[in-house]
Amino acid sequence: MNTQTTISKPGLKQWLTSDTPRSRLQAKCGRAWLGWIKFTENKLAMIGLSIVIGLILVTIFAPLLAPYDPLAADLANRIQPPGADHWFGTDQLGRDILSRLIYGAQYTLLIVGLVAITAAPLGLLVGTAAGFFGGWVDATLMRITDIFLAFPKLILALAFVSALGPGLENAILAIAITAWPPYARIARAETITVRKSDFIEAARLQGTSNMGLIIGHIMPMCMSSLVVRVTLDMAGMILIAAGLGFLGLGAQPPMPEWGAMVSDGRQFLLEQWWVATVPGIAIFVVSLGFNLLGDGLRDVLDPRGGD
Amino acid sequence: MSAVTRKNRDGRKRARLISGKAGSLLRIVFSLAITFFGLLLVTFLIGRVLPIDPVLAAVGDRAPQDVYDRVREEMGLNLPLWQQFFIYISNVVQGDFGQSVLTANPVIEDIKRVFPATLELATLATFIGVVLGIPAGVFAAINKGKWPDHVVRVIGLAGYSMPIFWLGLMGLLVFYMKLDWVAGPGRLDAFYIDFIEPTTGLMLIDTLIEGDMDLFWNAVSHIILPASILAYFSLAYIARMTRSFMLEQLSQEYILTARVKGISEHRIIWRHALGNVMVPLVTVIALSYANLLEGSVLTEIIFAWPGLGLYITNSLLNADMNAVLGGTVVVGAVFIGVNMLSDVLYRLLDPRARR
Amino acid sequence: ETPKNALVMAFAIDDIITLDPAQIFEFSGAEYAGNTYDRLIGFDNDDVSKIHGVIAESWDVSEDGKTFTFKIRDGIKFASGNDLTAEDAAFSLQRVILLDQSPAFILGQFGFTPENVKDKIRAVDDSTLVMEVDKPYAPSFVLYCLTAGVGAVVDKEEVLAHEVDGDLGHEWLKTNYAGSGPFKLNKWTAGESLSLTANDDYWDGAPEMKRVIIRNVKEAAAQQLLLQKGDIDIARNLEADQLAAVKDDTNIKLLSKGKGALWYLGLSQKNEYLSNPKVREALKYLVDYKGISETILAGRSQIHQGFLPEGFLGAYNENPYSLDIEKAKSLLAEAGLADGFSITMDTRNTTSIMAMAQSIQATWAQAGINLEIIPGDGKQTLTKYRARQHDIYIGRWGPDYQDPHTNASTFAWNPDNSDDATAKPLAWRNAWDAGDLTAQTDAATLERDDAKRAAMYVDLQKKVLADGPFVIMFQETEIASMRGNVNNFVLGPSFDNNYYRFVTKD
Amino acid sequence: MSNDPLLNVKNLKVTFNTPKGEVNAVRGVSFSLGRERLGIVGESGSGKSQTGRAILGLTAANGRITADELKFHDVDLANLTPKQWRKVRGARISMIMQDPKYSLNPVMTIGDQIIEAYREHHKVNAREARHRAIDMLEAVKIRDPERVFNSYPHEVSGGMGQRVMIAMMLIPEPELIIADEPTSALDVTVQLQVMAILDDLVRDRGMALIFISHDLHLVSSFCDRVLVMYQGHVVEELAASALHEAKHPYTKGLLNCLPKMDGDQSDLPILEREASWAEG
Amino acid sequence: MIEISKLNAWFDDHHVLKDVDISVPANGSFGLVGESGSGKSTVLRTITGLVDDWEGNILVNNKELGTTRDKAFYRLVQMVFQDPFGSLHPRHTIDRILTEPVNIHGLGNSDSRVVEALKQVGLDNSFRFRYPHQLSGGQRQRVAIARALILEPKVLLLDEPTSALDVSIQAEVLNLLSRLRRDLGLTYIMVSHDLAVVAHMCDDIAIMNHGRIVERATAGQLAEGSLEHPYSQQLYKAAGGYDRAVVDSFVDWD
Ligand SMILES: Nc1ncnc2c1ncn2[C@@H]1O[C@H](COP(=O)(O)OP(=O)(O)OP(=O)(O)O)[C@@H](O)[C@H]1O
Ligand SMILES: Nc1ncnc2c1ncn2[C@@H]1O[C@H](COP(=O)(O)OP(=O)(O)OP(=O)(O)O)[C@@H](O)[C@H]1O
Ligand SMILES: [Mg+2]
Ligand SMILES: [Mg+2]
Repeated sequence: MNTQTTISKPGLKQWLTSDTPRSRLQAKCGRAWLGWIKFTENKLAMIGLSIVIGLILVTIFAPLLAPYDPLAADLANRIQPPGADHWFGTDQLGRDILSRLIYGAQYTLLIVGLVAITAAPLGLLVGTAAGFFGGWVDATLMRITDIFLAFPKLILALAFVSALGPGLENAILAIAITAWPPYARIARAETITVRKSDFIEAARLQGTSNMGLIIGHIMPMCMSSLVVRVTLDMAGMILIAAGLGFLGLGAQPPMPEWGAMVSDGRQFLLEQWWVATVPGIAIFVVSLGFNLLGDGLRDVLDPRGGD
Repeated sequence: MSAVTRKNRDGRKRARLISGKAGSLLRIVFSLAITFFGLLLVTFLIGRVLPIDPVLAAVGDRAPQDVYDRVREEMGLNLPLWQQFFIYISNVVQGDFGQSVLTANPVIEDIKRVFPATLELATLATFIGVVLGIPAGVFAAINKGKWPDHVVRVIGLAGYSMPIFWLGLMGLLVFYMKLDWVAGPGRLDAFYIDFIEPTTGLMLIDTLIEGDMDLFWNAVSHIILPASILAYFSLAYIARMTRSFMLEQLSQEYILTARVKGISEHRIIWRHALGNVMVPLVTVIALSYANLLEGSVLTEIIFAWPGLGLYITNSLLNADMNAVLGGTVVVGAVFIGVNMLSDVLYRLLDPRARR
Repeated sequence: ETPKNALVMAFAIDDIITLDPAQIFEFSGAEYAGNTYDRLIGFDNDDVSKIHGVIAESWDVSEDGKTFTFKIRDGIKFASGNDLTAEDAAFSLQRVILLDQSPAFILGQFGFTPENVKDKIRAVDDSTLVMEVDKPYAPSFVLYCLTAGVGAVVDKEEVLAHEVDGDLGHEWLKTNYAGSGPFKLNKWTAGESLSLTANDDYWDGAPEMKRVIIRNVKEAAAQQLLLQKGDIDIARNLEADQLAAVKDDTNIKLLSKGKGALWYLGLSQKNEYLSNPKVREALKYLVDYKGISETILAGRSQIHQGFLPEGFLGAYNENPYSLDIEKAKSLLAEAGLADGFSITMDTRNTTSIMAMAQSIQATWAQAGINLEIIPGDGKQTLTKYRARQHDIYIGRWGPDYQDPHTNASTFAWNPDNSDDATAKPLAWRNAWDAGDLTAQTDAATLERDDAKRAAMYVDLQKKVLADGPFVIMFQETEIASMRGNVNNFVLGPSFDNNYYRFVTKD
Repeated sequence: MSNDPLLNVKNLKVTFNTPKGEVNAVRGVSFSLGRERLGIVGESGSGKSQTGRAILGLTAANGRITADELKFHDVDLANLTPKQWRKVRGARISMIMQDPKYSLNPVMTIGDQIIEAYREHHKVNAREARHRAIDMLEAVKIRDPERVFNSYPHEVSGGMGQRVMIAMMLIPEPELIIADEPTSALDVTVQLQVMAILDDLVRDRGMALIFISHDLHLVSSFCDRVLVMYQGHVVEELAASALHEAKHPYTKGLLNCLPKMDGDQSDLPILEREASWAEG
Repeated sequence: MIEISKLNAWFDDHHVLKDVDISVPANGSFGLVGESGSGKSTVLRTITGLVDDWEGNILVNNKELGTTRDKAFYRLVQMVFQDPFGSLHPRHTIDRILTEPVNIHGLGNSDSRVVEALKQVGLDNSFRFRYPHQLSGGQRQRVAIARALILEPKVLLLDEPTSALDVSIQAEVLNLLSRLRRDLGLTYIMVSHDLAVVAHMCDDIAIMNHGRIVERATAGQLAEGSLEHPYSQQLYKAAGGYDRAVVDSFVDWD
């Protein structure tokens, strides 16, 4: 029915929405297109996407957008309240908070991006392997997961940062190391529910190898719950990074990392609230964005949902 | 041509025999032992790779070299690694976690002191989180896509994304300083500190044992703010999970059956659906409780709350490895204990899991 | 509101690791010992050159300067009820040497060893204590060392009653009390609180505060709230911005006192750039002393560039360096580094140090020096510093006792600059071969004429200032913020001399 | 069989709003029902279940019901408040679901679930209710009712579960039972046994029954009257005994395409659908 | 083509198959009927190697099967599952589902093979890039059959291939299966609980109860209803529709 209305407009759109794609490429594009259409119907997800795209754009165009040098200290002008010169005020060294916020976007992006591409796949791999093979593989992997899970998280992160030396990259690595066990558990639970299902056995009967089953058949089933969980955790990751910053082991000064900005500003919170609050709100907005995006993505990733 | 014969059938039988009741207990004990051993090993290794000199905590920066060398030897740091580990493990097995350099106390004593503080806070926080989070999640689920859903979600998320030190200080500023609703940092007003002999270490209970209601209310007014702030985090998570479990349950067939019976919507949601939601939810709650029991360093710093998180962190930053190891073992034990508890509850709540 | 007869304080006391005066070497620990144990002698907080007797009524120094005889005051009782005698004093000093804990060297440097200490320090009778040092040191040197925490007198009988395996009661005293001071220990809960009760029989007058409760509050903002709310009487760790906030509060007053601690940059001579004298000089022109002192440290420091803090014998109080970027640039150009260079600085992650470091970072950038700050927790940066693995270390150095030798022996003294040296003063940590200064420092300890001795130290300071690997920036000022009704809280030049005993409340 | 109609349905339509547009699940179904056993057959997706659910007001939230008339006795089912619905559901009209595995609450005992159905509509004390429930379990030929009463759904077999379901739905003594494929999840022989129980109870208590199934053969051997549905329309209505006289090509096609026991391996006749059927 | 003798299988302690003997000639079609849980599926799953704990002899194409199955085996024997909703991966398109076996076995030409396979089961190209949930039950089952056929096997194991389907669609699928057997010379073992379906499709039939084959019959015998075992007779009667009197004569076989 929907397609009928679009047929009148020939060209790319028709090619994309064709009921009988002639090639895999066309089908893929068409599917992406439909996914996109479905995604755009989800207003909240679109808001989330705009926030995330906004973050990316700010990262790219930081030098153009920032009114001041984010590192230029000016002790005479420290802790100015928000005003015409400094929209969000200045910090304890007289640096423009807006500019620091803009330059800091890249670190936020880096933190969530890196953790997402390290912890999630690691957890996914461990969890699916454990769930799939069962037996001693499961026992071993789950014991290791338990050890990491039962370990005080901040201690683990602290220890890693201390061992590797402070700095944002190491903080990120440390966060990833503490973040993967829950993902492994989710993936394992999901794997156990599907591993005996007919479609997995059917695939096995096609001669698919174990690796093939895990990667091609089991992992996609874990994706949606994982995506949701990861996006839900993103705020937490920024905050753990901030917590490490609070303990002095996160971003290196004068890096305008948002979490570090909040933790630096806490000293002035009672009198000069904006120093900590402005970056705090930025973290909130971005994690809101990732969350909404994650919920939207789940709907698209799961082709069963919605129709 | 040889037929497939059932291999090692007796072997399997025997394996199955061990998997009886005693066997499963044995397996649990074994896997616990492995987990603890792993925890100890990892902690121990952390202690070794940490670029912090453990002797410094004991002698300070300005000690002369000979004192430094003597203390280093006393601490056993000149022995080979495996030997240090072995000594440590054999002490732990005998229940001796050694002495903390920082507090001059046996680690066990320290933990007896700091863990109840964390336990009290975490338990209250989880309680608040559960009492508010579940209804919020249910409320969001039955109003899916409408504004109550969004409100719950955004408020929850805000709880999730504001750094705890921000929330903590703001909470103090507003509720302690401006409104005077709650008491300030610490577990009791400072001049009450000596009035109470720790029996359980849980201030709320000790004050009751003492029978002093003033002290009790003082303790309540001290704990309520940090507990609420910690609760905000678990609340956000619990509400969210409740919402999604609830949505899943509400689309199940048995809900339809209940409707057919003419049961009130109220009962359908709170008895039928929630009864099923609780099954996966106990695991979620247990996990968030276990996480709180690790102690939240940042909350503890801001509220001058002498808890486990601060203790372990501080010990780690001073490379006071006995304390860190002891703390880790406790956290690990708590974690495993809470998990087992959640398993028990799970079985209790889900008849399918019994047997 | 706090009770009239109790003093409630918020103070970061989690550095206390022991309560045994023979071991205490931390700031808050020193403050505890200062209020609970008496020493043989003490000095006037406002003029440290005035040394007076405490437990010792009077003392004599022999002609050859090697024998000190103390006359012990009568009628002093320990908290246990035991009488304090010369034997207790002798035991206390011997114990320091025998236990050989961190601060033991303060006495040990006078030639006492575990083998000879029982002969060299002895009670002749109940009221006479004799101490023999190995060289004719400047008497002020010896006496100042006795005013330090190691000079605290412990109750021999009580301590030995708790002796285990010949530890002279050390294990017990770590968490217990055996003194005669104006306050006695009620309870110490590590990382949580320290509570003291008044010694109503104190020989020099009972304190008015019957209880002193110190709660460990690490977060400065929390201290501020507690103070403004009146839940505590004194907040000890407010930082610049909190101080600015409470200044306007009419219920709160501030008390400040110059302390002995110095803020400095240690420049490792193992670094090719920093070993160049021109670079060292340039860096001394590249600190915004005034800006940092007025904003970041606002009120909690004064600019001070000599290695002896103001108030010490022989302190050199001129501050020749100030921020001068052009001058620094030309010096760098002379050093062949007109384009600058890159270097790292290990920095403790406390708010003030971090802010200082960032200010320095910004200033250096103007001269083309790219400074990378490596933040770390205290012990971590310190470990690296002590292992000589840093380029630059931004640190704080507090004197161990009130004699100039304490700082001279670390800033200007380095007998062996090799990696496996046994003595590791700050000069060694920065791999600086102090050359002649080592001998001059040693000589100064033997100069018995105070005026001449002072001149020697001024000379040493000038030399270190000109050529040393230290950019000494500030001398710390301690500020206690207290409720308006609290009077007579005493801050001294060191933490040993912060006294609670005179406090009264309106 | 009395002839005053219990239920009158005229031009019932059920429309779903989906992201892909409207789905007309039921497009104008009319029938009236006395105290009889009415079968509704049709292929999957023909709107059988939705018809049954519409009568009980259980259409999913995205669905809309319209009808010229939807009356149960004189109760207008099209306009009931939630409160009024509760008086009708269970007490007067009830429904037996297809799969006992999913239709019983897994965390409540069977007894509780039955009692709950009873006590919602009868003010009796717990002991009395328990008594009634055990009687009812006996009535559905459960051999050990006490044990089953205290069991959880996963502890009983499929056939047993379906009997429990029947007991639960009949205990408040409704006048009309809608059974939506009540046996298709069961084994052939068990299937017949369960149907026999249902048959007895409905007969004894004088209830009306709507039996939904896709198995024409089974329905005709069990019911009095059969409605044949195709794409939301009733294409034919016939007396069960007159099945072999069916006129509509759809009905005939359905009958023909069943394999026979005669061992004939030749191709089965295939239902050739015609667009005109869907017009009603 | 398939010779099974003395097949026993266990799930833990549960003895699920007891001395099952089956023999199917090439291009033959063998039917297995029985109540739920009698072990029908287990026979098929043991052949395809999805059951670990078994003993006995299984010969396929005159080759004795051991405990593991190699790739070549899967080119020879394929299986169609009962539930068309569960046997297709919900996140894979039909194209991917069909392409995968082609790639695994390196047959090449996946594009044309997929189109060909779809055509064989009567699906046009418009289905190729859909997801399983976008197909009806019958269409899904056709896809499942196409997947089995794409490796050009000689033996097809059919586990209740139509029990989840409408009668009208069942007819289509059954016709399709008959046609494929004729055209491609396939050998079938077909499991069902519906006697009529088996009677229609198979030459030889075995009736299972509690892991044992209780009776064997030819299609002809079945048509006449000349079955001996009381359980078989009960099954036969049940196939005749609802009859109150007949139901009363049933006994439970628990
Ligand atoms: N919530 C819903 N949203 C959209 N469409 C729906 C919804 N529920 C049912 N439908 C559609 O309504 C139509 C009729 O469904 P119904 O369940 O009545 O079929 P049925 O005859 O019972 O089929 P079956 O034999 O498979 O149970 C189907 O096409 C179905 O897809
Ligand atoms: N994975 C398994 N683990 C344990 N028991 C199993 C497993 N699969 C099957 N069984 C048991 O083996 C027996 C035979 O099962 P099987 O699936 O072969 O029966 P079936 O005849 O195919 O039944 P249906 O008609 O219900 O498909 C049953 O009692 C069943 O409970
Ligand atoms: Mg239906
Ligand atoms: Mg089966």
